[in-house]
Amino acid sequence: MGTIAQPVEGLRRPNIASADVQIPAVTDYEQVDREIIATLGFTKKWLLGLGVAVAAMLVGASAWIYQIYWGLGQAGYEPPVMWGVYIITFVFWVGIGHAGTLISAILYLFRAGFRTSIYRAAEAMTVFAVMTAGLFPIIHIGRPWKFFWLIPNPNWRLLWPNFKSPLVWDVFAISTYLTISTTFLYIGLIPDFAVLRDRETNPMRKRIYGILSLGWRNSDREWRHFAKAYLFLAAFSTPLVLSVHSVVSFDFAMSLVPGWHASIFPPYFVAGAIFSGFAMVWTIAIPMRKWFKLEHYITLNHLDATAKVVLFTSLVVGCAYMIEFFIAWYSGVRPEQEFFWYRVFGQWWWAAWIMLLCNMALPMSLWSQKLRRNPTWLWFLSIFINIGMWYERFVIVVPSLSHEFEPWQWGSYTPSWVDMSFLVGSFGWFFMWFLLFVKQMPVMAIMELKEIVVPKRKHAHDGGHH
Amino acid sequence: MSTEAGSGVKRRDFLKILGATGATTAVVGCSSEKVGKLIPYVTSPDNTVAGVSQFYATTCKECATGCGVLAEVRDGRPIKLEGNPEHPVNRGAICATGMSAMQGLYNPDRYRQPMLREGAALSPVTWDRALEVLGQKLGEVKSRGGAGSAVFLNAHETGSFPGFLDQWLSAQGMPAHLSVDTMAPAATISSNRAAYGVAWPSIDFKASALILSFSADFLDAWGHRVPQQLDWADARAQLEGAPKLVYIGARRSLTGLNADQWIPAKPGSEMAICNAILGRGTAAAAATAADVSEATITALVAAVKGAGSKVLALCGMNTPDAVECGTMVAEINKSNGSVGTTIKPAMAHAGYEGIASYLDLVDATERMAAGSVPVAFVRNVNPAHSMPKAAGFAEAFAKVGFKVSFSNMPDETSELCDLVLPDNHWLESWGDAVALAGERSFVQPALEPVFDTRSVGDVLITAARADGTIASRFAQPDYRSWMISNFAGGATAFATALTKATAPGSPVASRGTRNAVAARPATMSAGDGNMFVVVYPSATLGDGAGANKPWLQELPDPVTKIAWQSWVEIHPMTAKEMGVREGEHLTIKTAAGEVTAPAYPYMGVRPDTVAIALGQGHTAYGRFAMNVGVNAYALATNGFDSAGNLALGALKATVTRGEAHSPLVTTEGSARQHGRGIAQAMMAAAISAPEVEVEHHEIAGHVSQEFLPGLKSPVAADAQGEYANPKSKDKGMYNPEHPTKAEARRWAMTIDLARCTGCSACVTACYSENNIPTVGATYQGRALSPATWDERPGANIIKGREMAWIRLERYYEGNTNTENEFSPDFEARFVPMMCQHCGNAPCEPVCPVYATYHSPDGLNVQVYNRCVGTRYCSNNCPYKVRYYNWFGYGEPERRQYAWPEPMHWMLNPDVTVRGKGVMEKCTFCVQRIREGENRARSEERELNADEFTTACAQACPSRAIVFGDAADENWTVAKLAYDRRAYHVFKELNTYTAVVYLKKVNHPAPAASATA
Amino acid sequence: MTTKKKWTVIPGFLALAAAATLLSAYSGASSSQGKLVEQPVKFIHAPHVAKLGMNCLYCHSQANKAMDPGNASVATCMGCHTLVKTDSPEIKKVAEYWNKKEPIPWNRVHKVPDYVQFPHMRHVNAGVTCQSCHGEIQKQGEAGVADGYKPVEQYASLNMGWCINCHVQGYKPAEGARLAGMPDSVVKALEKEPVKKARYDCAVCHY
Amino acid sequence: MQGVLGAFHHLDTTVHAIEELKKARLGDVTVYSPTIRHEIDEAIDAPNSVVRRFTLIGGLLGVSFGYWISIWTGDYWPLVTGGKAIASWIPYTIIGFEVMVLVGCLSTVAGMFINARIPRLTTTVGYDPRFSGGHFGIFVSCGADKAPQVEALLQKHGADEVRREA
Repeated sequence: MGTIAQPVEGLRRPNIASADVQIPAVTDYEQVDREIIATLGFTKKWLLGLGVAVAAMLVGASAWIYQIYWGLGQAGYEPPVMWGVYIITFVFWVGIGHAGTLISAILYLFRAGFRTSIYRAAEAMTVFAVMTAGLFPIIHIGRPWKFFWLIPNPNWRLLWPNFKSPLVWDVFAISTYLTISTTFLYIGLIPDFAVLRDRETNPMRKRIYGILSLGWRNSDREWRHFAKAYLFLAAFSTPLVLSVHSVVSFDFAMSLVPGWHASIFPPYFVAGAIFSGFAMVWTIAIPMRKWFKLEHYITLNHLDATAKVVLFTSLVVGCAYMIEFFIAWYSGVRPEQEFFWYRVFGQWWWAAWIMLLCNMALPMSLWSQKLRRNPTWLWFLSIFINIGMWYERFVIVVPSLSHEFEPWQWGSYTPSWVDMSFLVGSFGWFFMWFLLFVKQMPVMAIMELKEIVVPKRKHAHDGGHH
Repeated sequence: MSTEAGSGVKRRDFLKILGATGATTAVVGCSSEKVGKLIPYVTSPDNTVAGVSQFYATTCKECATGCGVLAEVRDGRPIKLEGNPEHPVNRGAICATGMSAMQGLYNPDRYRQPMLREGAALSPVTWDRALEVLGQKLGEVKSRGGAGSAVFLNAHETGSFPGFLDQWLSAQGMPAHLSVDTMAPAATISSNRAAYGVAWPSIDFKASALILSFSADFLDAWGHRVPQQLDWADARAQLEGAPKLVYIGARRSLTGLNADQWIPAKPGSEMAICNAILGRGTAAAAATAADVSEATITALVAAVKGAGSKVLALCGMNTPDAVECGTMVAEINKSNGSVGTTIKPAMAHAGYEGIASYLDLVDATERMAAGSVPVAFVRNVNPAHSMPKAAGFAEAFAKVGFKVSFSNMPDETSELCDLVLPDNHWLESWGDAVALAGERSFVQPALEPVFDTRSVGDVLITAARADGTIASRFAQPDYRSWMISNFAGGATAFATALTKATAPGSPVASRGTRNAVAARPATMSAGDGNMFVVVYPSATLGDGAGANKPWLQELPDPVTKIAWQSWVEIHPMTAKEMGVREGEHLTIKTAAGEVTAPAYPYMGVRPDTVAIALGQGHTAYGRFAMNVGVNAYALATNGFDSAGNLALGALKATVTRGEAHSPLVTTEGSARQHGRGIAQAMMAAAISAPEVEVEHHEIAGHVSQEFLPGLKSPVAADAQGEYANPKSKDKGMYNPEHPTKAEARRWAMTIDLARCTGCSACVTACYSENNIPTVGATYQGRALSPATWDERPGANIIKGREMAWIRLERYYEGNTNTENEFSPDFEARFVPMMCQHCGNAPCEPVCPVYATYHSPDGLNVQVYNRCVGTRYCSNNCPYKVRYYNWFGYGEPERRQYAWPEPMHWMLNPDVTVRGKGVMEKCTFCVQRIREGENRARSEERELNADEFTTACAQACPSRAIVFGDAADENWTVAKLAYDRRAYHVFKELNTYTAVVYLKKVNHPAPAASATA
Repeated sequence: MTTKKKWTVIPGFLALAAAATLLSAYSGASSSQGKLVEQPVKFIHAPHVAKLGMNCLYCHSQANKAMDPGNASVATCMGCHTLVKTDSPEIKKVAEYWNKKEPIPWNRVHKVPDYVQFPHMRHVNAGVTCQSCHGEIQKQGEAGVADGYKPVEQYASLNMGWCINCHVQGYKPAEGARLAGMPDSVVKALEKEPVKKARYDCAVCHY
Repeated sequence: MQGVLGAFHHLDTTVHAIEELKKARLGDVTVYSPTIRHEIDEAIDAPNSVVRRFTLIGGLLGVSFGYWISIWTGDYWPLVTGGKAIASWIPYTIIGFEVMVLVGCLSTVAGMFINARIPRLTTTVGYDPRFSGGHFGIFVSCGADKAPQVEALLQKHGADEVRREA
């Protein structure tokens, strides 16, 4: 894995191109163990946060029971807007769920060193975001107790799902993605569980970590196969990440709806997903590095590198927005033209402009290195981007459906209190899992941090044969 | 029908346990584990087969027209009404009001037993007690000598009953009854009598070349709607030779929207226009009076002259001068020589014979107010609602000594009564009607009474027989025997006649004491105000009788597309001047009273006029009618014309802007087509032109193959993918060689927009056939918070959640600058839109569970029990014809249940009732296809061409909808699909629809001047 | 170490779970097949059908003309049983219903869900024997009404897959005849008959 | 399992010890390290991991299963939707791909588990908790006869601690 490069001395604010972002303040293996394990203790603030998250989750859970009893009419659906907040929030969370595997797999293949200290948190975020997202298709369907019909299962009706439907592709893509990202997260955690097992003094917790570590011994044989498996998992996950949001975009792109039926959707969605995923990484990692006193692990250099990814994906997304408008004009198709006019000047003009402001305009601040290295600004920007990306999905879903081919059936849409309960509940659900995670499992990959820490040598400049 | 009469088992209890075909309340999601009882008959009835429909011919009593209907009876209860094809009046067609009689029959709020006033409230009593009270009170009245002042208000009907009633009344020493029909076009009838000598001469649209309608809304609520519409559609189907219609009136009604030209004459100026036409006045004077251009009047005069004896002038006004004006309009016919050609007094319609005038009613009210009426009877008449408030009926009625109601619904009037003896619904009754002179139609019960009600005839006979002094005058024990005793040929002939529904002959005549009250001079003070107000009967609800039927409440008004609400039509220009936007409340204040309702900007009213429909604003009349809208009768003064008819028209009013805002309960999205070619039209002259004119519309796209119906078409080939290729190996039922031969058919539909008037009867037919829930009742809304429910009427429709599988889209053409100028020159196009059963259906491949797919016979199938409710299909449907069960409308235990007991009795057992969370849509009445196939198979034959049709096509009073097998050239639809006017909606999307529209045919404005 | 063997348990468990799923899916375990319901009257088909040779349509008179097969009215029973076996306790029960003019509240045995439209007449008229779906109903109650009485049993699973199997693969006339207890010669003759296939798209039964 | 365990605190000494042990052929050598170090990999010079074969086979199985299930189920009960072919291989590629990734990844993990001999129930023999912290470790599986030799070698290279395992 990563080579050891030395930062150029005397350069006060290095321009971090991408690759090797160092953690010079960390000097030995024991320090890594000590500082990461230190994050695991329960605190009152954490408990309070967990309480808030669980309460929010319960708001969503009770809304769900209510909705299942009465029917989806309690949500704000207003035909022809047959998809609403649930699908918007679904796509939002799937998008969030893209950063983790991107960082852990794609940046791994690209040998981007800045991934090391953020990838574990991002990966956990991915798993929980996909878990959140995965609920929404079930929440959104009319008969959620029949959800398993979308999964090919042998049954006495001899019935199978329709593999031509983008929703079945979704089921495959999301469930594969959830399985693989969970596996990937867990595989990476095995050596760290071994560390925790070996450092833990509480016998109960020691036993649990022992089981979770699967008897990992850090032997050469284990490392050899581990490294290979990790590489191949990364190699498989890379196209998977790109495919998942492409498949989600097919839900829209495969339909006839003006505003949806566009071949640009897969790359546009993938870029948007990475964009929003990185924003969510900031939302989580910036407070985390402060509260957990991990500023020397997630350094400003790390943030700078991630900011460049965000800047790039913002440009891609902005470009996609513009191309959509251009194609609508260029196609000469009147329903398309009318729709895109409606998108920015119609009933939901404000949503479109929130989207353009948050996703296109504000990230341009990242051209400034000063702002790239300002955690406070990045954190606020991440909130704006999260809002902007939610509205991007709103702009895609709602105005398009309300303004389709048949003018007689043009309509409106207002989310109800039930929709909003689910939105609140989804954040509660997500943060509940994340908060539980950060206090049970290392938020940074101990084993990989050790990889970039300079190992102890008895004789300096003598690393075996080198 | 009567197998277990007297068996001790109440019919409804019996039906509850009849498990044999109990699929009626089938809800998707029920498990097969619920095993019920299997209850056989005690004795099998002779001619019924459980689960197979029987049809009973009877006669619709919902209005005076007297259409023949067939009650489809399944396992002892009617489930649907259809037009009787053998009946000379309606020839198989039926209107929405007629079909909705089912909901009057099964209305959950009907009186379930007799009621007697005890203190302030009516409380249930037994029939014995009720009859005892009746006898006692009648005795009291007679002993005091008050019988001569009794008043009997009976809902107008023809046939034997009025005669019977008068016999009974005379036996009691009471004056003849008043036959009340507030919906009858009274002024027209009066002027017809004066001009032609009959109440309603027959109108021959086909023989006409130019029709002048002075607010004669023959397609809305004026006259005999169904036969008029049939004739009108047939006449218009002549295309190039079709009659042109000029509509003259301040508001463009549905009839006006079907007209080729609208002359928006100022209210009260019609006489001036007639004068100009008749040469008694100048065009300039008429133009000034009517506030239209002189050139238009000149052109109109010329057009009338040019049309000669092919002119048909109709007057449907209700202004104080309506009778005079109607007489002048008749003179136009006379002077053009068209009496006998286009208007035929010799073939009169008898439906309006014997109606009491408004003045009769006023006189009765005045006598009641004076306290001189000791006893009053009402039967299905509701003057407390359907009379101008200014007439003071309710207050006067309260002064009557004893008030008896025979009404079967608790309405505003019967709620004031002391004794309620609920009559059977006409579907539970014996009776007859006369629509065409010399032709009797019969009313026969289609089921045992749903509730503990009794036929009014039986009750009256029982009451009379209980009175020793007059018992001898009633030899027969019940009304049916009385009818038979008066029927030539007796019981055998009567039974034969029933199977035919009609028989020649006349019923017992009533005493003919109409217009008994001495004529009074016409009175009506128009009042003053800045605007005219047009108060018109709703095309769906009438003046209120329809309001208790959710189908009619849910059926959007054909013009404004508003349901479950009252609204004020105001010209967009006026609205802009007043700063009023759609839904903002307007208060109309006349000399008589005021109402407040949300504004509906409508370019079809004059800028100096507002219009409001009657029918809503009930304070009683059941859960579906109450708390909906306002009663526009509050605006009417107690004025009448020279023949003593209520004058509603040409009122002046002050219109002010209110503070509140109510969203309109409308199904309308955009009323403009945005160039998308949904409703296409062509000029009549272009039909015989060598090249069919192509209307330009702007969905770019490449149509890869032109439509050809049947198996020769790429529709079928595309729909059936690779399997249409006979060389492919066995691919099951999509293989033409498959033994079922399913693939040989292609069900298809044509809709002729030149015929369609937008009346919306198809919509209600579909509700009735397919168990479509109504969703607009006040109890059906959603929760606005965990504690409060949205109880606005039509709350679901405000959210666009109406369920109508077929909807009537009404698009406007022309006249886009309505906010700034008034122009009468705009066109309305009506398009019935339902599932197009696309060959390449965009909805199908997106469904993850195959809940929608293409059947080998060309249907786009929706499988409710497979649907999980992702709603993707609806998103991907360009026609937006898929409807979703947002609530458990079909689940009795849910608040939003659409068929409160006993309304679920009318559910069609052949169609699954959908549970919540399931998508549904037009099925092309697949249950009828299967029924036809099963019948043909049982009889070991192939389906005959045009053997059956869909519910919408069956009902259509314009005969615009034709359904059938496009792959078999013997079916009519196969021929029509080749028509030159045929087109597909959005064919650029390559959907290969199975619904083929035939373009509307437009005619140049008949009275258009070169300079206008 | 024995770990090598121990972890082979995991795939073993997975295989077991998969097998259980398949078994439950296809064994018909989820249906009500074989259901027996106590009836108000212990009716026995055997003497009526096997002994007297009564046609099924005598009691289920609509089976060849309607969706629903119909069931004998009490009057139909009493047509014979005013004379025949009047002293049997079960017949006395029937007579009691007849005297009260009440229908016999049979418990339903064969039932498809309400969203399934099952036309009996199409099947009967196509020559599908009753026994093909209802089993050897002619033998029901052979043991009499005393000990060993067996009421009508749900013969087939009535699962959708069961319906579909016949629609796709086709009905074998010989097999139906065999179940109906027809003579071997008839069964043999029918073996040459082609199988009868039917439509199997959803809208044949679901609408 | 018998053998000798040595704990090292320095990478370079560990590497030297491994190299010498390999030359000495005193028994099977197991090296523990808190993280992956290429220096150790090179010293051990083990053959390439066979996990990649699991990946390949799993991926191929997955992609075939994905195509097969979608084609077979479509053909098993052919219902035409939207005029599309029953076996539409283009959209089925998505299914094929996703199942390939799923099965490929899971079999990679399985391959790793099988080859790395996890999960194992005990870590006690020949292991020390320090090896997951800051220490490197070398375990030589040998009988009591060769143990002193091994001990000497490990101590020579500066092991922090050397102990015998029984």
